[in-house]
Amino acid sequence: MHEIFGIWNWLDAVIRILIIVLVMTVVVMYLTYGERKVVARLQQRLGPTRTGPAGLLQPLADAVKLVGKEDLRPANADRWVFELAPYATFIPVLMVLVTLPFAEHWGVRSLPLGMFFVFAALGLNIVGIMMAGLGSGNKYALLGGVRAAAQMISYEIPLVLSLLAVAMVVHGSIDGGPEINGSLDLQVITRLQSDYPLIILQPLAFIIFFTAMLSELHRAPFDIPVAESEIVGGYFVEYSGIRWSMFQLTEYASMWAFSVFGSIVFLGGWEWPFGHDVGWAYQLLLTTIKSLLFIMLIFWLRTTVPRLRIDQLMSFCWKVLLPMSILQLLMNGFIRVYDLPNVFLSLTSGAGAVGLVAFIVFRAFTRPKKTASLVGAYRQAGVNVR
Amino acid sequence: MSEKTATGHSFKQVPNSALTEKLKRALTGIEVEYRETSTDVDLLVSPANFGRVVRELNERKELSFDYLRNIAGVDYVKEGLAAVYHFYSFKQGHAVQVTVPTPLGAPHVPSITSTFAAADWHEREAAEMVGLVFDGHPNPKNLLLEEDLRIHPLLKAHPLQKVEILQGIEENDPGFKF
Amino acid sequence: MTEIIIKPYVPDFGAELERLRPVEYPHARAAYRMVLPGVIQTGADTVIAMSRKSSLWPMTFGLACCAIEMIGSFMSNHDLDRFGIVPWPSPRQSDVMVVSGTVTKKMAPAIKLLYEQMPNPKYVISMGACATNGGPYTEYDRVLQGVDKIIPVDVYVPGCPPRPESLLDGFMRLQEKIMEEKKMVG
Amino acid sequence: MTVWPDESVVPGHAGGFDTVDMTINIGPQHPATHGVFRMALTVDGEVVMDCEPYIGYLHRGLEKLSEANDYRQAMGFWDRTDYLAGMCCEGAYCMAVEKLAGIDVPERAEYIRVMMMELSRINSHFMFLGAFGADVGSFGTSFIYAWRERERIYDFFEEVSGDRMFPTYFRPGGVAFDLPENYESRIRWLISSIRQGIDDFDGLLTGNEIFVERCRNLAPMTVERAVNLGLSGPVLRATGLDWDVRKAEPYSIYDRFKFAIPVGVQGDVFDRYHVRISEMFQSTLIVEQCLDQITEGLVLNPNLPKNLRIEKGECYVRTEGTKGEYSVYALAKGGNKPYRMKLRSPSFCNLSALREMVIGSYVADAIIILGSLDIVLGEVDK
Repeated sequence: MHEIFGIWNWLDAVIRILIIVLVMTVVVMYLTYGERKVVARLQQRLGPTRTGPAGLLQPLADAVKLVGKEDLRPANADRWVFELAPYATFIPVLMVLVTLPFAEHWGVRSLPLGMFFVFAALGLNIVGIMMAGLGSGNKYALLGGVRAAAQMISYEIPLVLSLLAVAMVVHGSIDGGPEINGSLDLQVITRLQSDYPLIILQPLAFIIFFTAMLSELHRAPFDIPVAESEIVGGYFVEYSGIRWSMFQLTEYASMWAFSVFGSIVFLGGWEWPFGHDVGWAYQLLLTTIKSLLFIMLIFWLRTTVPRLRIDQLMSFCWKVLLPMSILQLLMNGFIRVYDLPNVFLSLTSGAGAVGLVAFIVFRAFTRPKKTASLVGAYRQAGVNVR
Repeated sequence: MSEKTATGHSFKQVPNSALTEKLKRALTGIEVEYRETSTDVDLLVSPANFGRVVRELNERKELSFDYLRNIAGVDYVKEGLAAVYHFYSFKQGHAVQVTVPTPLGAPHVPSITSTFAAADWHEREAAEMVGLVFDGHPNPKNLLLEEDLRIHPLLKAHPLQKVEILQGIEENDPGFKF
Repeated sequence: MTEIIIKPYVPDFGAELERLRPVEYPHARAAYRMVLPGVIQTGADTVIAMSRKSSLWPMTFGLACCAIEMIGSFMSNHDLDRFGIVPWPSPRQSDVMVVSGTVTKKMAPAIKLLYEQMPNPKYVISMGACATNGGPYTEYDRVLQGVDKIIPVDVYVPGCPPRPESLLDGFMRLQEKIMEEKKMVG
Repeated sequence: MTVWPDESVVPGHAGGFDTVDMTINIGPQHPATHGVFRMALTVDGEVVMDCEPYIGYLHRGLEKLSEANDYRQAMGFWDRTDYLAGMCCEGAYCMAVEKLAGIDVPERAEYIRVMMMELSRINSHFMFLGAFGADVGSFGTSFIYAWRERERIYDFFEEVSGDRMFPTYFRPGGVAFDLPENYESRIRWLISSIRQGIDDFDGLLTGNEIFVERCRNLAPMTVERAVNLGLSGPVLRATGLDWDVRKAEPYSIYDRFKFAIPVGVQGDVFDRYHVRISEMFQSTLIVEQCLDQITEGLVLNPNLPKNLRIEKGECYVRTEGTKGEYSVYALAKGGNKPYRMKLRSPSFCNLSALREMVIGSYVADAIIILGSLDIVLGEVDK
């Protein structure tokens, strides 16, 4: 593992972590700005344009204002749980960022069990949210915290299973080295996607990963713990000023981390078209483009799709996502054991993906959209019924 | 002029005169005075036999008033308070107004929440605004005013609030030349 | 930043008006005042005031008809988002309270409670004639003649209901006011 | 294998261990309560066991103040009741005064009134769609779609009468002044943009699988129960009873127009939403028929007394407001001030049925059921 800085191991790690934290704050600030601009554009209005040229200083203004806010703590909240909750939610996200390889050797630490470490870090996230929910002594926060816990725990299982299915399938050898048949190391996974991204092999795993990731981030149709129209703020309703901005930081950082992680595992990260031969600048460009694709999809979903109810969310996870991910694992296992060619992989997984999407879309058409008597009323009024 | 709608429900306008005949035949036993407002038939009923009149209106097949539209509390300063009810029947398509005047000292009217679930909030509002008392109401709390406030704003005696003139033109000179 | 602990405030309805009289909060001395030498303080004041000015987060607090015009001002025809003004549901994370609509005496304790929940550098825009001095409903005794009887108000927006443009102008006036009093608040 | 559970949620302690029911206060200030309405829900986990609605936070004394002002001044209070559709309330008030005083309205004014009332109805239904979309989840987008058309309708109102929300354009005895010259092309263009708006909403919400899944068979209501509870308007028509005051007891010139009454099947939240969307379509038909049949002539009754005095009179004028049967009980005892004006407000009556619909559903559904009733607090608290 040759260090960039060639000095003692821990000093090198400290410098890299500082770089990651710096890059993360800048990226997170401009993600908030990007979200407001994109969501505004989707809603036919202009995003922030007045602060700085085309509103570019807007995140800076928000950050400085939030720092300058008064720091309130409700009396009936127990002190330490309330104050440590934002940090407890932020640290797992930082841990996930540590293992992500942004370019050839640009990750902070490339762990042989990188993906496994990411799963472990995700588990801690729920502890912080539960602390915020229960600690702030407010009924809305309590309800938000409990909902968040139920949702994240149940959606982690399909997330993990779909990623394991991908880790199983990875095949090939790095420039003449030993034959690799499935690995958890993120560097190796990206290197082995040099001729085609893994999404072609595993479309069903990609769909399951994307939906489970959306609910891990409390975004789009699964934003039940943070539902503004029902429980006003979810678990961070009692936080104000700098603590609340820590929660926002966590939310956007985990969105960034997940999109980079998703682009590495499914879209080939910095490797796919011919990342290895060209320099590291091109690789960084590739990773950013692919993660931006994920982020745009998340923003787009946030503006258009209404919210699921808590029991629908749960039954969707347990009755649909879980069986499909287990089925995916079985198919992969069967193909790998009998050593069938890779094309079978994409066929079976593609059939699964088409089946899942058709099942959801089909339900929309079976429901009687136009009630019977309305059609009568339309015809009686001499209007052609659409 | 009845006219078929999409689901075949025909709306027919019953003229008031025909309705008064029908009511007279139905309410022969009860002492009721018939009057006519500019829009519909008005029955003047004393609080004592108001309960029987409502039961008749609701149960009789040819009347079948099943829809309570509105309860209005009116303050006739000298003759005491009065409660004005409006009923409508979907099957027959006719509407009736029932006025229940109450003597000056005892504004008591029997509550009809047992037959009409809609009466609950209407009666609470009338009780709170004009001071009528509906006997037998499930929870006679205040609806529009604060819980412990015992004032009846719609009484003629209730004063209006004096509007504050903020420029203080009357007391001293306003400090700027007009 | 000084820390103020707020005890849970249980409003008993029907209490008399004196208890709701507006209380002037002592302006907290900003921490950086003690630390930074004088010459940099003015710079820091301007930067903080400019950032506070350009990211005002109003609390979606619609009482009556003016609320519809307030929503109208957030929409695409008169977009308030251009000025960094994002409507925020909970009082904890918002800085401006736009009182839009008639303030009745039954609602007064709730408004006072919400005002106290907001973290300190907070401002109030009283939108519409009803919030300023009772509007067309002044003669009725259950209506409060103006919200400034219970909370200190920074900007009054005239009109019944004021057009979205006049609410926009109200926000501009508030931004100028923030720039003026940047020394005091810090 | 049903993906989403269709069986209705049975309240009661399924788990067996006894938990203390928590009361959640959906307080006067809440993004989904359409104004100042407080709902205290006793909740067992996520299921609502009991709901106690508190209203009166916007009680501005409409009836007391209309007794204190003379007939022409009181109209300012009446169009501020249903502040989403100002003209419908003005129409009801003016018809009550005309019925009391026996004034008749010229032909052209009747047509202008019907057109304005139908446009206000469309305006208010667009606000419902915007707010309902926000309750279900897509926070900003449904408002934006709704406001694109609302602003256009407001612009037309401003051209006609000078003010956007409360035009006070009606007078007892007709309408204040005539329409602008190009009203014909303006309204035709407005109708086409409204129909485009309805199609957008159809695509945005009705076609959306999650929206349909969340609103289908939620708080169904039978016809008998709805009639007994005194519901009216789209909430009653969603149960299957096609009762519309414009057809049942035609007032002004509604009997000259041919339009249908959209009716739901089982009275659940989706049917209420769908009845309102179809109703908007019907309103556009009415406005078009108005444009074809409008006649030239006076706009205000010429022989109106300078100071309107009404000796003795009593009337109960019922009109079809946007939320239901919006009627005025007027009592006159001489002088230029009415003796008693009572508003039968549809949102008040529909809201009294909220408690029954919400018990047994989830917290998230309680918000949607409240949204589907489409209440306006200015009308509820009078």
